[in-house]
Amino acid sequence: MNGVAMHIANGIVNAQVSAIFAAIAAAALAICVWRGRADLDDRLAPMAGLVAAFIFAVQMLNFQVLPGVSGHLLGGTLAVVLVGPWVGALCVSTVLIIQCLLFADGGLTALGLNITNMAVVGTAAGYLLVAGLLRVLPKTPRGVAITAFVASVVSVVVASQAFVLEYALGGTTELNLTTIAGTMAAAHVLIGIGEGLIAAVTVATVARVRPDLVYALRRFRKTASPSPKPAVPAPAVGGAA
Amino acid sequence: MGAGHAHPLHLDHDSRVHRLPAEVKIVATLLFTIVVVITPREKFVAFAGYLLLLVGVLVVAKVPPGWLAKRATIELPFVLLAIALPFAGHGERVHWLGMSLSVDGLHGAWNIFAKGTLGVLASLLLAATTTARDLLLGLDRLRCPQVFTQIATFMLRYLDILADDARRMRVARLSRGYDPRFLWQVKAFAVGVGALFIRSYERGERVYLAMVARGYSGRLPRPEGTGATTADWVRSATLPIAAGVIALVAVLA
Amino acid sequence: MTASLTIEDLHFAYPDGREVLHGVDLTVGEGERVALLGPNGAGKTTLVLHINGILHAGSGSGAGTVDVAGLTVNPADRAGIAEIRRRVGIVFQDPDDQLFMPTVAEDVGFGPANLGLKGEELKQRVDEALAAVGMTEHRDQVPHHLSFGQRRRVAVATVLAMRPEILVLDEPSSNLDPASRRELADILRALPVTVLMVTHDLPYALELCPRSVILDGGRIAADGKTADLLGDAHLMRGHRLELPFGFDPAFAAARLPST
Amino acid sequence: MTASLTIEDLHFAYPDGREVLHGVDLTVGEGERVALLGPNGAGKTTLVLHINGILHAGSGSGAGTVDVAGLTVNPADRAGIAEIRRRVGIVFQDPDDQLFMPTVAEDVGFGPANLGLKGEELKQRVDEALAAVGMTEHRDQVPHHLSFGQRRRVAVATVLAMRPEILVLDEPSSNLDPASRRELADILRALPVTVLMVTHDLPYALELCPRSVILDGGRIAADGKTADLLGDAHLMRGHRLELPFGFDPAFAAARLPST
Ligand SMILES: Nc1ncnc2c1ncn2[C@@H]1O[C@H](COP(=O)(O)OP(=O)(O)OP(=O)(O)O)[C@@H](O)[C@H]1O
Ligand SMILES: Nc1ncnc2c1ncn2[C@@H]1O[C@H](COP(=O)(O)OP(=O)(O)OP(=O)(O)O)[C@@H](O)[C@H]1O
Ligand SMILES: [Mg+2]
Ligand SMILES: [Mg+2]
Repeated sequence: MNGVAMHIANGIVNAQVSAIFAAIAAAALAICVWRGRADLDDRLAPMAGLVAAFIFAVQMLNFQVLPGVSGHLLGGTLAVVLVGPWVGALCVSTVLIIQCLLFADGGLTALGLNITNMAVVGTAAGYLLVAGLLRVLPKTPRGVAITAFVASVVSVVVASQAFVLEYALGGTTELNLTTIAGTMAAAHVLIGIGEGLIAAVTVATVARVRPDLVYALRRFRKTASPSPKPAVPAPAVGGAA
Repeated sequence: MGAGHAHPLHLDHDSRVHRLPAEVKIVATLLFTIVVVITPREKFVAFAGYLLLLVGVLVVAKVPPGWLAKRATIELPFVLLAIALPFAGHGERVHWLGMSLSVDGLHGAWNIFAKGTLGVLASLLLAATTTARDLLLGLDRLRCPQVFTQIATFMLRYLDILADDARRMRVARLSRGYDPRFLWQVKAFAVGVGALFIRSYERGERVYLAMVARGYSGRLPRPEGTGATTADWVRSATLPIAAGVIALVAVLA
Repeated sequence: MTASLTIEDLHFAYPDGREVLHGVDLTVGEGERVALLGPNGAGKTTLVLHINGILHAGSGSGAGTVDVAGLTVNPADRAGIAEIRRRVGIVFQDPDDQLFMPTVAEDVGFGPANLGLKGEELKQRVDEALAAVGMTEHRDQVPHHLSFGQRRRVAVATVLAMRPEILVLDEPSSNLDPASRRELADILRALPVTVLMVTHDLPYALELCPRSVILDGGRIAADGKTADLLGDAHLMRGHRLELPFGFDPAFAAARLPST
Repeated sequence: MTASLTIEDLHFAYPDGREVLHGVDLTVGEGERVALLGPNGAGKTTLVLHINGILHAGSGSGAGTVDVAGLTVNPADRAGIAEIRRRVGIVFQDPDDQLFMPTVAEDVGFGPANLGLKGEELKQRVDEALAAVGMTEHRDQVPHHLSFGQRRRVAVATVLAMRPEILVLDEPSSNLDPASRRELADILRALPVTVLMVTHDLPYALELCPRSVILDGGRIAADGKTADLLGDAHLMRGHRLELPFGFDPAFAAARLPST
């Protein structure tokens, strides 16, 4: 069977389940908007745009993983490391919305499913791993690169299993679920490795040249050398940034 | 790509569909797609009706059918999935040309094929008739949270910068005797991805600061004009309403 | 004379740790035209980017204060920064940093539109600014498809269109053809605004700015009448400033308008 | 004198349809130093980018031939193009177009490494080139964190390190401080290579290039001794070329080395 490219089209999952996941995605994004506003200052705004553009570009690379099985990169972990979980999820969903509206990639009615898988589940899994791994690994470019690699692989596989769950709930055709789950997992381990390599190289370069831009390192930097800049005033940013 | 203005799927000419404000087109496409998706899969006539509606839009929008067909191939992975379904599906089976096919799988294949194709065609028509900037403006007028339009604005801008910087780096390499056939292409790629990211980021950051220096506060100046008129809404509503009527008739019949 | 711009004890280091400004003090009076001279890497661009808060202590590390027309630059105070950015117009050294809209006319209109101008008034501002730099016929082109010098001219237009009180120009004359260079000088001379101009073109500084400041190694090394500074061969040589080939100070002095 | 560079009836239009070159003919002899003058948007950069096949009929639409040291530029002939790119070094107008490696030293070493240099020899080339432009102490910095003028200097070094036979420079002196400008002139004068230099700096052209060519509106408008062209006020004004403020032709002529 064919490993589905991660953008689910119209008609693969039925309308009721699509609607439920659209509601879930909307709720999750509302939380991200609320939490992300505080983060989206002068510096993070262009970074968020670039991360979105970068994800957009790498998503165009469709990988032939096995004969007849293809998939593409997701980019959730890269987003988490560079702009944090809230803005990261917003970046990935922006990419999905634009791809759906301007590039006919992914069904309009499946947008909720796609956002749930890639922007919410994928990013959340990536974030948990990044946060956990950076506790133990050194906060050096190499450490961040390893973190990004591992988190990418895991988050891609987890996101692919979210599709399996959705299909189990509302698949329009009955299929053997264990087969789907197995195939999806196998395909996405390979995709995850490709994604992990790109994420690791990118993050390592950024951490070396502009460590101040790596969101995941900010927490640790603050304790090391108190920055003279006052914390960004959260509410004031709302409309402007 | 002209600085976030056009995008690869945009057809740059004038038509009545092109002139409609983006927000009404987005809403019409969304409603149409929803009608398509909730139509029971065995109402074959209804899907034929939907296709006719899209052909109508295509004619009004002056989109060449061949152009559309070529772009629609992005749906191919799903067509492949659809072909696999009759073999992998469960339940009652039929035999045809010596193959054992699942009836549920056949229905499923048709379902994915029909709904997927109609959805892609509708989205392609939207993309062909709407520039990126109009789309963002439309989303803005539909009260899409500003964070999304802001990130999307930068994203489209950065796509240009990424492409532009990638091109500049390529020219610079070529001019200094780099021959991309060499084996260390992989290494150059690895160095290149990181360098491209940083470089584009810093350029984009400077551009952003220049925008801020000229009073940017998160919202591009709106072009003159007040957005969609009632007439626009009525005109664009014909598509989803016609689709709804077809669905209703098909279900009741 | 009231001060348009007051910089006090400004220090700055980039995030990678490179210290660039080591305590800069500078006061520019209202309506003055001052040239900022100095070798490559002296910190001129870094200094300029502090004037409207694009760089500040938080974007690397630093200290000191910058006051513009009585307002203190403080990035945490968003309203204040917005007001300062409305008053100060900066022409960046690299025109690619300045141009980002899909067409030349939209790019020039971006600033005035942010100031709230609309319709006919906006159009007129854009037309005026484009005419001033001689780019009217290119108004509908994509900025990135212009020649380098044309991009520089559009970059100047984007700032002129905002009618700032203080005009800060980072190497405005580089890559301009000689006639455009003179035309720009004419425009600047006619504007009743405070001008701070970074340049490596010493005759241009002499022609346009009665006063000059030399920045070297992140410190102000000299401040005085342009003619005096250019005449001091020892001082000049010490800061990698040399009069260009064929430039005759006596010849120039005779032609200098008596400002 | 054999010709280093022969351009015949070169036409070019960019993909968006804008016609830029309308039949350019130009021959530069071996070892000559020629200045290419002309107003903004004349097509100078477009012409320069044809010399090593970065732009060619296929990248827009065009016609005509370019011969470099006896080889015809033909983008379909990969080996030929590679050979031409080894012989021609181009310093781009925008240093950002030139620099792409993570450190200054790696960037300067990129070209020589492609020529097959290794180890000590490669290091020596890089050191020499960096020393020539005075950027040795910045060798391990990220190129994009340099000042504009420093980036320009590194851009020149990247090309010097390749020791090309023909050196094409697009506005090499812009954004350089006056001392660097003079040092660059000294370097260029000492190199036994053919030089084609685009510039808006007329005194610089006079100082460095015995011969000048004026390109305007995509056509060669004049070709002759630099001193003669600069002396022809009518011709100059017709092509937006004016002598800068304080430039005294008589004063300059007296100081000109008798080349
Ligand atoms: N983004 C950056 N990160 C780190 N260092 C930087 C950055 N930008 C500039 N520098 C360094 O700061 C110093 C001053 O740079 P600046 O751009 O202010 O010089 P400048 O006086 O404008 O020079 P030029 O005349 O060449 O434009 C230089 O040594 C440069 O290497
Ligand atoms: N990529 C492009 N696409 C379309 N038109 C272009 C492009 N690049 C340049 N042009 C146009 O070609 C003409 C010549 O440009 P070119 O860059 O060759 O000028 P130039 O002589 O180098 O000018 P300058 O002195 O300003 O550098 C200009 O009118 C410009 O608008
Ligand atoms: Mg500078
Ligand atoms: Mg040029």
